[in-house]
This record gives sequence, C-alpha cells and structure tokens, in this order.
Amino acid sequence: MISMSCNIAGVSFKNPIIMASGTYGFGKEYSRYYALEELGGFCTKGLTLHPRVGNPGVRLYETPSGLLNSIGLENPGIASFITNETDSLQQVDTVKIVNLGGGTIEEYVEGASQLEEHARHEREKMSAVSPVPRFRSVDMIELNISCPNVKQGGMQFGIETASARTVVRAVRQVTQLPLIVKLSPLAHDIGEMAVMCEEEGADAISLINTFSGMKIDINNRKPVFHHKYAGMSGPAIRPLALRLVHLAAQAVRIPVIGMGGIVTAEDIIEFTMAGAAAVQIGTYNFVNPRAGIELRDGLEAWMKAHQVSDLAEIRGIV
Amino acid sequence: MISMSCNIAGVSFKNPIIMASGTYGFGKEYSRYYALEELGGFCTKGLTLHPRVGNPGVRLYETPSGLLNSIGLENPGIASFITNETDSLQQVDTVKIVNLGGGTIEEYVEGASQLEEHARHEREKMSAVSPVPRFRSVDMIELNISCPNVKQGGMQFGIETASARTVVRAVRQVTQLPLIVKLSPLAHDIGEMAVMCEEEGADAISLINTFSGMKIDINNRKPVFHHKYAGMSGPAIRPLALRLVHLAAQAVRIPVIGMGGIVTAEDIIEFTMAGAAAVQIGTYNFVNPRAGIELRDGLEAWMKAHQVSDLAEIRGIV
Amino acid sequence: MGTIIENRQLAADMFLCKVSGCYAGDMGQFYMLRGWTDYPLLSRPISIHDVHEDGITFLYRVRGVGTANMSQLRIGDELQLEGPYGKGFPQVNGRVGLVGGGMGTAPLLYAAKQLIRAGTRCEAYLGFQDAPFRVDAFERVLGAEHVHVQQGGSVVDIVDIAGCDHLFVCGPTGMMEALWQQVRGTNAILHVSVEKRMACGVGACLGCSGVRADGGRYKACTDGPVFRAEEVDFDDLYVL
Amino acid sequence: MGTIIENRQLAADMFLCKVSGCYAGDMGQFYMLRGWTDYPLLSRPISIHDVHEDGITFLYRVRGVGTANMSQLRIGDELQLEGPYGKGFPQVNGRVGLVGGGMGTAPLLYAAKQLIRAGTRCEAYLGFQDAPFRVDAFERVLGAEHVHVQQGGSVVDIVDIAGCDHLFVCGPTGMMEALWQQVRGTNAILHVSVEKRMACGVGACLGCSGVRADGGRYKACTDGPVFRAEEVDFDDLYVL
Ligand SMILES: Cc1cc2nc3c(=O)[nH]c(=O)nc-3n(C[C@H](O)[C@H](O)[C@H](O)COP(=O)(O)OP(=O)(O)OC[C@H]3O[C@@H](n4cnc5c(N)ncnc54)[C@H](O)[C@@H]3O)c2cc1C
Ligand SMILES: Cc1cc2nc3c(=O)[nH]c(=O)nc-3n(C[C@H](O)[C@H](O)[C@H](O)COP(=O)(O)OP(=O)(O)OC[C@H]3O[C@@H](n4cnc5c(N)ncnc54)[C@H](O)[C@@H]3O)c2cc1C
Ligand SMILES: Cc1cc2nc3c(=O)[nH]c(=O)nc-3n(C[C@H](O)[C@H](O)[C@H](O)COP(=O)(O)O)c2cc1C
Ligand SMILES: Cc1cc2nc3c(=O)[nH]c(=O)nc-3n(C[C@H](O)[C@H](O)[C@H](O)COP(=O)(O)O)c2cc1C
Ligand code: FES
Ligand code: FES
Repeated sequence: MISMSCNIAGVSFKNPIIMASGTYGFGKEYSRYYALEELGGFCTKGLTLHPRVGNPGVRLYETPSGLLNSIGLENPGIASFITNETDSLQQVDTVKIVNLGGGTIEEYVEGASQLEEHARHEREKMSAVSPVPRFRSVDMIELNISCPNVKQGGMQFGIETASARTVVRAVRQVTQLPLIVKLSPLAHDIGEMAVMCEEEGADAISLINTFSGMKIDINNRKPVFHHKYAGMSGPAIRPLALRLVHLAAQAVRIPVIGMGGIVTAEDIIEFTMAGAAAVQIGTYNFVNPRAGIELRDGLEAWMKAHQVSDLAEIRGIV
Repeated sequence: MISMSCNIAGVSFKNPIIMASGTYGFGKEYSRYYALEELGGFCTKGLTLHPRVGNPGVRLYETPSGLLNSIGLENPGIASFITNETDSLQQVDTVKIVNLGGGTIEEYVEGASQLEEHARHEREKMSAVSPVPRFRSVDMIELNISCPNVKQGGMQFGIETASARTVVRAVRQVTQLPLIVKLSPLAHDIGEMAVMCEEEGADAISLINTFSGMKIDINNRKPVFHHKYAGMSGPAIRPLALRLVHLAAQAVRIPVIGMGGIVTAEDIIEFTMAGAAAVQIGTYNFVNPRAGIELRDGLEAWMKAHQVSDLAEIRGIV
Repeated sequence: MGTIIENRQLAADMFLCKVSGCYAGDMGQFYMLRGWTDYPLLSRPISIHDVHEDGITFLYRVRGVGTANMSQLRIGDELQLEGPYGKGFPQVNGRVGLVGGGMGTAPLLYAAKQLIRAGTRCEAYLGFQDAPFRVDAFERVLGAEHVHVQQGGSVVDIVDIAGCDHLFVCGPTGMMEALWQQVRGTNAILHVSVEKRMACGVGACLGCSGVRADGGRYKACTDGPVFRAEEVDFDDLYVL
Repeated sequence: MGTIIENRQLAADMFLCKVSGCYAGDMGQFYMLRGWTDYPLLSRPISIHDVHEDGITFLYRVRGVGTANMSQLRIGDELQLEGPYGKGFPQVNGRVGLVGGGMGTAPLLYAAKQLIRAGTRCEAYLGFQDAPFRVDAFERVLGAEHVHVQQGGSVVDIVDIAGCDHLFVCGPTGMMEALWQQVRGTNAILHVSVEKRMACGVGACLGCSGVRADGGRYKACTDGPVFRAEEVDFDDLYVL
C-alpha cells in the first residue's frame, strides 16, 4: 500500500534516499552493512577530468553537531573511474549518479563528454543480447558547481548566477544524461540560481553542498586547514539547509533534491514537506554505517504510522 | 601584568567581553549573578523608534547545538528606553551599547537622532557638578542592518551592500556617538559590506547577526515559526561565523567585533586570532547565566597560561 | 551545581529526582536544569516539586533529549540548576483547590505544603490518564481525605469549585481551559501555571512570550509562570 | 551495540573498558566507538586491546569530549561499536619486538597474544611518562622476563633492535620516528600504527588521508592503520 518510489527526470528511484557525494565512496564501502539495492540511489565521490590528490594537512575537524572537511576533491579522474569502477556498478540495481567537478569550464565539459560517451557505449552494448541482467553504471550526472573557479581566482562557480550559468549551459550541451545541478549554500540568491538551472535545461537541482567554515588551532596559532576555510556539514547546519531547500523548491518546477544534516526519518519528512522530491544523506553515513537501510525502514514506518501512502501527499505542503 | 582592556572607537573597555543584543535584556537581568561592572560592555535589546510587540507564535526552537529565534524585535521603543532605563544605566560603570533597528531609513534616522539628543543632554548634565559619580547611559550605537526593509518587501537591509549603504550613511549623518554597524551573515559579500561601513564612517563593525534557518512541525504540517524562517545562533554556527569575521577583519582597518556561538575562553581566543578587537556573547548567556564573569576569568587564565599579556599580541595573527 | 541523591522512576515516563543541598524557592517557581555539559544546548525549566532541608525534588516526565538524559542520571551524578525563577502561586486566604493533570501535578505538592504551613485549608484534585503517581505524597501532606484522584476522564469533573475560594491549576491547556469555563463567573479565583519554551529563564531573551487576555504580552519566566486565569489568552497556550 | 561489563580507571586518564559479546578482530585493527547517541557527532577510533570469549576490551586515554563521555559509562550501559576496521599488524616469522609509548601500548597486548598463539617469540618494550599501566597483562601473556618497562625518558633506548626481525610500534609520532631512525638500515622490519582523524572508518570519506614516503596518499582506515615504516612520510604524521 505504501509506495516510497519516486521519479526524477525520468529516472525511477525505489525510494527517495540517495547517498550524498563524497560520503559514500563509489558505493562499495558500505556494502558490508546492507545491499546497495536497498537505496534509492547514490552519488559517487566527486570526479574531475584529471585525477586529483586532494588537500594536504588536516582534512576533518569536528565542530558542535557539525563536521568541517577539506578533502579537496581527491579522486582518480573520470577515465580511471570508467575503467575501474563502472563494471562493478553495472551489477548494482540502484540509481548511480556521477558527481562531476572541475576548475574550468573546459574541464567540466570534457568530463561530461567522457561520461556521455561512456553512457552511450554502455547503452549500445546493453541492447545487444546479454546472458546476465545488467544495469547502467551512470544514470545521471550531478554537476557540482561549488568548485573553486581556477580561472577566476578561486571564487566558486556556484556563488554568482551568471558564472554558474556558463557552466550549466556548457555541460548541458554535451550530455543527454539526466542532469542534476548541485547548488552551493553560498549562492548569493538561491532562488535565482535555481531558476537559472531550470532555464538552462537542468532536469533537477540538488542542495545544499557544504557551507563554508573555519577553525583555528589556537595552540599553533594557525588555521586547522591548509586552505583556511573548509566545508561544513551535519546536523548543525540542517535548519539553514532546510530554509534554502524551501526557497529553491518555491522557485522552480523541476525536482529539488534536498540535503544537509539529515539523520532521521523525521528529517526526511521535514525536507519533503519543504518541497524535496528526494533527499541525500551525507555525514550521517559516518555516524551510522547502516544509515541507508535504517532510514529507509524508518521512513516506511513513519509513512505507515501517519497514513501517508505516497510522499507526494505531503511534498511541498509547507 | 596581564591587561585585557581594549579601545574601540575611542571608547575604552575593561575587557573584550560584550554581551550581545537581544540576549541580555537591558542589563539588569543577569545582575543577580555578577556585577555588570565586570563586563567589557553590553548591547541592549534591539530598539526601534516605536514600540514593537514582537512576533506571535513560537519564538524559540532548539536545534542540534543551535537555537532558532523569532522574537521579532519586541521592544518598548526608544522614548520609553530613554525615560525608563537610562537612569539606572547611568549607575553602571561598563560600556553601554544601544542596538538600533528599524524597518525604514526614516525610522533608523529618527531613532538615531533621539539617541544622539539624549546623549548630548546627558553629557551636558554630567558636566554640571554632581555629588554622585555617574556614567553615560549610551556610549555607542550598534546599528542592526539585519532588519527587514519594510519598503522593499521585507528583504533585509543587510544583504546588498548598496541598500545597507543608504542606512549607514543616513545614520552616520545624524549622530556623533561612536557607531558600530552590525552585519548579517546573509550579506552577499561580507568583505564588500565591511569596506562600505568603513567608507561611510562607521567606527567599528560587529558580526555576525543570526543566520537564517527553518524548522517544520511535521505533525502539524506547518512551519514552527509564524514568519517561516527564524534567526539561528549558538555553537552550531560558530565555524561559519568565524570565517565571516576573518573575512571582514582582513577587509578593513576599523575594529571588528566578532561573535557567533562563543561559549569558552578558547573560542574568544579563536575569534581574536581571526582578527576580532572584542567579542560578543549571545546565546551562551542562556546556557550559563554566569557566562560574563566566567569567560572573563577564563580569558585571564588562558592569557596567563600562554604568557599573552595583551590580546594585541595575537589579534589577527591568522 | 548539585549532586543527585535520588532519581527514581515512578511510572511509565515519570521520574522523581532529588538534588542535595539547601535550595530556596516558593510554590510554583521553577529551576532551569541541565544534567549535561554541552548537549542539548538549552537547560530545561522544571517546577519545584518539593523542598526539604537536605535537598530539592523535581518530578518530571521524559519527553525528549533533555529529560531522557536526566532520567539516565544516577546517585552521585552532578546536575546544574539555576533558580528559583519566576512568580509562583500566591499565598492566599480562604480554601484552596489544587487541580493537577498528569505531569502538571508536579508544582502542586510544594504548593500544598506551603499552604498547609500557612494554615490554609486545601483539597487536591489529581487527574491521571494512566497509573497515578505521588498520590501518597499528597496524602501525607493533606491527609488522605483531602486528596481526590481521577484516573482517565477529566479531573475537572470532580473539582468542588463552589467549595474553593482559590484554585491553583497546572496541566494540559485543554484541561486548564475546561476548568476556567467552569470557574469563570463563580466567586473562585483561578491561578494557572503556563508553559512556554524558554531559553534564559530570567527575562532576557523574550522567547517565552505569551499573549495576555487584553492582547498585550507577558514573559512566562518572570511575569509568570503563574497568572490569574483572566489575565491570559488560553488560545495562545496551545502554541508550544 | 554492546553492553559494558567493565570500565575501570587504571591511571590518571587511562581507562580499560570491556564490552560483552563475541567480537572479531585482528591485532592492530580498530573499532569506531560511541557511548552516546547524538553528541559528539562522530564515533571515535579505538584499537582492539584484547579479545576474549565473553567480550572485547579497549584501553583508552581521556582526551576530549568523546573519551570523557566514555569514561563516565558504567556497567550495564550500552556502547555502539562498529568494526573491526583496518589492516592491522601482519603475522610474521622470526622474533618480534613490540614497542609502545603510553596510550600506544593499547594495540600491542592483543598483538602479543596473537603472536604467542602463532608460536612467534616476542619481547615487549613499554614506555610511560608517568605511572605504567597494564604491564601485568603483558607479563601474563609474554612472561615477566619478556616485558621491559621504561618510565620517563625514551623507550626507544631499551629496544634490542638487533634481536628483532620485526618491530611493531605504536605511540607518539616523535617516538615512532626516533625508533625508525634506529631501525632503518638494520635487518629489522618496522611496522608502525598511525593515527589520523577519522570520520567513516571504512574508506568512504577520504578524511584520514596520509602521505606516503613516495608522495602518494593512503587512507589510514583501510590501507592502515599499520604500515611498514618505509611506506609512510613521518613528517605528515605530526599533522593531526
Ligand atoms: C515553567 C515550567 C515548568 C515546568 N515544570 C515541569 C515539571 O515540573 N515537570 C516536567 O516534567 N515538565 C515540566 N515542564 C515542561 C518541561 O520543561 C519540558 O517537558 C522539557 O523542557 C522537555 O525537554 P526535552 O529535552 O525532554 O524535550 P525536547 O522536545 O527535546 O525539548 C526541545 C526543546 O523544547 C523545549 N520544550 C519541549 N517541551 C516543552 C514544554 N512542554 N514546555 C516548555 N518547553 C518545552 C525544551 O525546553 C527544549 O528547549 C515545565 C515547563 C515550564 C515552562
Ligand atoms: C586507528 C586509531 C586507533 C586508536 N586507538 C586508540 C586507543 O586504543 N586508545 C586511545 O586512547 N586512543 C586511540 N586512538 C586515538 C583516539 O581516537 C582519540 O584520542 C580520540 O578520538 C579522541 O576523542 P575525544 O573526543 O576524546 O577528543 P576530541 O579532541 O574532543 O576529539 C575531537 C575529534 O578529533 C578526533 N581526534 C582527536 N584526537 C585524535 C587522535 N589522537 N587520533 C585520531 N583522531 C583524533 C576525534 O576522533 C574527534 O573526531 C586511536 C586513533 C586511531 C586513528
Ligand atoms: C567528507 C565529505 C566530502 C564531500 N565531498 C563532496 C564531493 O566530492 N562533491 C560534492 O558535490 N559534495 C561533497 N560533499 C558534500 C555532501 O555531498 C553534502 O552536500 C553535504 O555534506 C551536506 O549534507 P550532509 O549534512 O548530510 O553531510 C562532501 C561532504 C563531506 C562531509
Ligand atoms: C533570542 C535572541 C534575540 C536576539 N535579538 C537581537 C536583536 O534585537 N538585535 C540584534 O542585533 N541581534 C539580536 N540577536 C543576535 C545576537 O545578538 C547575536 O548576533 C547572535 O545570536 C549570534 O551570537 P551567539 O551565537 O553568541 O548567540 C538575538 C539573538 C538571540 C538568540
Ligand atoms: S525565557 Fe528568556 S525571557 Fe523568558
Ligand atoms: S576515515 Fe573515512 S576514509 Fe578513512
């Protein structure tokens, strides 16, 4: 009677629980706790065209109910991802979303093109007769526009709408994969940013990426992080994230994927009522490696207890 | 040997601990716990020209390590403040900062003018021979530009630099009282905002005012707060506040008063290293009514233990 | 800072906690308690249940993270408490009816004690949805014949309003409003103890603001938590 | 989720905690522990100190909010633990020297046990700034003559490097690096257990990243925490 499934940009999800980029590796890290098939989907660690070693120094720092991180997009690059990860991803029946980063428009575009090409190949191979059932390894792209814009002196692409527009437009042109644009909470005007994505043909938006925070090591009289500032996530920022999701959902008709500090089924309901078509779970995976399965069960239990048979009944109700 | 005193805009503070507006009433609420004279200073509850009843409905909601509030500037108005509060403030030997809000430029200007006039009267009366030593009741104005701009449809004055500039300029023209401008963390560009204040003749800036967050009552399927969004404070937002203080301090030469989630002497040191000339304590007063005295003692102890005889030695070191 | 000398479960979610030390306080006043250091952020307002020479007791129901945390404290653990705060029940003349619903019975025991000490006659009407608790304590103070218990249903039905000059009530808003419907127009004076979310407890934050019957505002923590029923807007008490 | 059956203070800040149940794990592996629900946010990585049929033990030093919280737990309290995680000490041939400094002795007891079980000869060198702890436990496993204690000064000075084919070390980075200075160039192989801040413990967050001697990167939680000394950049280990 209860259906948790949802459809975003033509892709159908078993449930609205998607694991957030950078907190879920390439999916297999949590498979000792539950089958990935239980999830609505997951986002890969942020990929860039070329491999990146990530940031030196301290990468994590805990704050009251929050987490600062400065991983610096350590990743093997898209080519390596395609070579090494996609085969095993084809075995998994859940929605796989590749999170795409970049420091220049060219890097984003070339990255997206390679993913597009991989997806096309894969589709062709799959339509050929195959003895074992297989699934696509890349169902969607999530475009991370919170990356520092190398050409513009490190200022994020995702802050000014105009700057973000150039990225979204360029990437949209080179891929037919369903495109989610992931917004930064630092965006000057989140509603305007959301509308821009809709105008530029994005199929959905997701938000929020991490806030920006700072921690000083007072004994060493230095910032804890090499780049001084770091990304902040976790329950501490949930009320801030919820507001931004609400603002974005009011501004556009394309689906909004909400996230930021979600740790309980009630939090998922809250984001849904604010307008989210699905949610992402990030930091909470670290706290509870069974997050995926427990939240799914918790969500189902909540829906039963509150006689909500489809989340559409309460979506955006607020 | 250790000196905690500091000077901001020609006003000398015994120590850098100032109680934040809206968390300290008009000063007497915490006097059962320690003498106000122990403090560097305190800011009054935000005052507006006319009395305000504040917001209906729930006004407080606790979040993980944070607090959402929607008081709505409930206050007796400036005339009533002058009539009823200033006499007793004259008895207290600490820096008194009047926090000034408003919904229109006119309201801000008229409010500032009345404070200016009161201060001038007071100065004149004080220069007359008086048997008891007395202190000024208004040493500085803290201009709260985070108020919703009534004429521009409720958007805060403090978001766009241009809009904020009109307020700062207008208020600066009508008062010679030392002027602190209190910045909102929602400002699109905090550095630009800080520079604007310096350009317009502000004597100091303080930041941050509350972030904006949301909470939904999922059982009633409604936002908890009447105005949907509410102001967020407390340790949860400390790393975000620290970054903004650091950005602002790097941008200007006028003193920067830092705040946001401070709860320990180490937090005060952290904000000082980020460049703060003094700090404000808000939400922590609720957690610990002895905050003022305990932080002062804690700060002194830290300075002794770390052989820092003046905070200037570490200010802005990061 | 006090040391717990008792923290006993009385009923499903009800606990009785005693903190050693010499504490001040009048009936209807409250303390801000915290049995933890950093988390949750705010302290919790809890009424004075009883004051002894060797300590103060609180009666509380486990609701969320704060009270759940308190319920885990054991003898010897430390508890921070600040208070007493607020304007409690007044010392009155005449016969007093104490009307409590569930957790709302908490402040009434000390009220009974202080009233009896002052020579005031009083009857207690205690309502419980489930198993009653602390009835014995009321009986020790007032004598068993002066303690009337209603389990299930509405305690308002058993109150002898005509026999009271003053009524002190604490409990769910619906129950308090129902009592007010019965009392208004009679000669009895009703004193209600209201609940609002609180941050500071000392009148500094304006967070515990409630609506007066005349449309004005009160601070539950310093103007209250006890008010005359005609002073408060009951509709507003449903907002919590 | 496990139940605490022992949580005993051994020295100033050192506690020994035993959790009942049947737990897996090899020497040098760790668990992510949390003795609380929401706060602090992250679980804490703690090495396996010993594994018994009826439970697993951890030896920990109180540092900040998490370990302070753990030290408050009492018998019967619940503790969440996830693991075992990581690549621990290898089973090796030849004579093994176990070198521990302070809290760094924690993983070495179970190493001693597993090595002895496999018939490997080993000597323990334990250094303490203040009062030694758990020496008796090492003595029970290895025999008193194989346990060498250094109080104050550097434990590195007492290690018979020439007598060892392999050395397992855990302790402050300065101590581990000093040992490496002594060992490099000899025939002995040094295995170091590194410490990095961790969020997930399973290789998903890339937060525990460290620098390899060749400039590449490792994940302390899955590639380690144990590495051959020549694989790691010691300078980077000072960053924590
Ligand atoms: C003056 C006064 C006296 C009280 N006396 C008692 C008493 O003697 N015994 C008792 O069991 N309860 C009493 N309460 C209610 C008690 O304060 C709440 O049940 C408690 O704060 C819930 O905290 P929690 O962390 O368990 O719940 P949570 O829901 O986790 O609390 C979250 C936040 O909401 C606030 N909150 C939640 N419920 C209430 C409430 N009903 N009233 C006020 N704030 C609330 C909390 O203080 C906290 O800030 C009193 C309340 C007030 C205002
Ligand atoms: C693989 C591994 C095994 C360990 N085994 C043990 C052990 O057996 N016994 C023991 O006492 N300690 C051990 N530690 C160190 C222990 O994890 C830290 O002392 C503990 O996390 C401190 O937490 P806290 O809340 O008390 O301190 P806080 O300073 O409040 O912690 C704040 C944050 O910093 C992290 N952190 C602080 N210090 C360290 C540290 N030294 N290493 C890693 N993260 C840190 C915490 O995990 C937390 O996220 C081990 C660390 C690692 C990485
Ligand atoms: C350790 C870590 C690494 C992250 N890496 C990425 C990334 O590579 N790409 C991205 O778009 N977001 C990344 N994020 C942001 C998360 O996907 C998510 O947007 C954010 O953490 C807020 O959700 P949460 O509070 O549930 O964690 C990362 C977050 C964390 C904590
Ligand atoms: C209940 C409450 C009321 C506040 N009222 C005001 C106000 O009237 N004017 C103002 O400028 N700031 C007001 N603030 C913001 C604080 O002064 C401070 O900027 C903010 O809370 C961040 O500091 P904190 O984290 O230490 O509380 C209020 C904050 C709280 C929590
Ligand atoms: S709780 Fe702060 S004013 Fe009442
Ligand atoms: S702790 Fe997350 S990758 Fe190692």
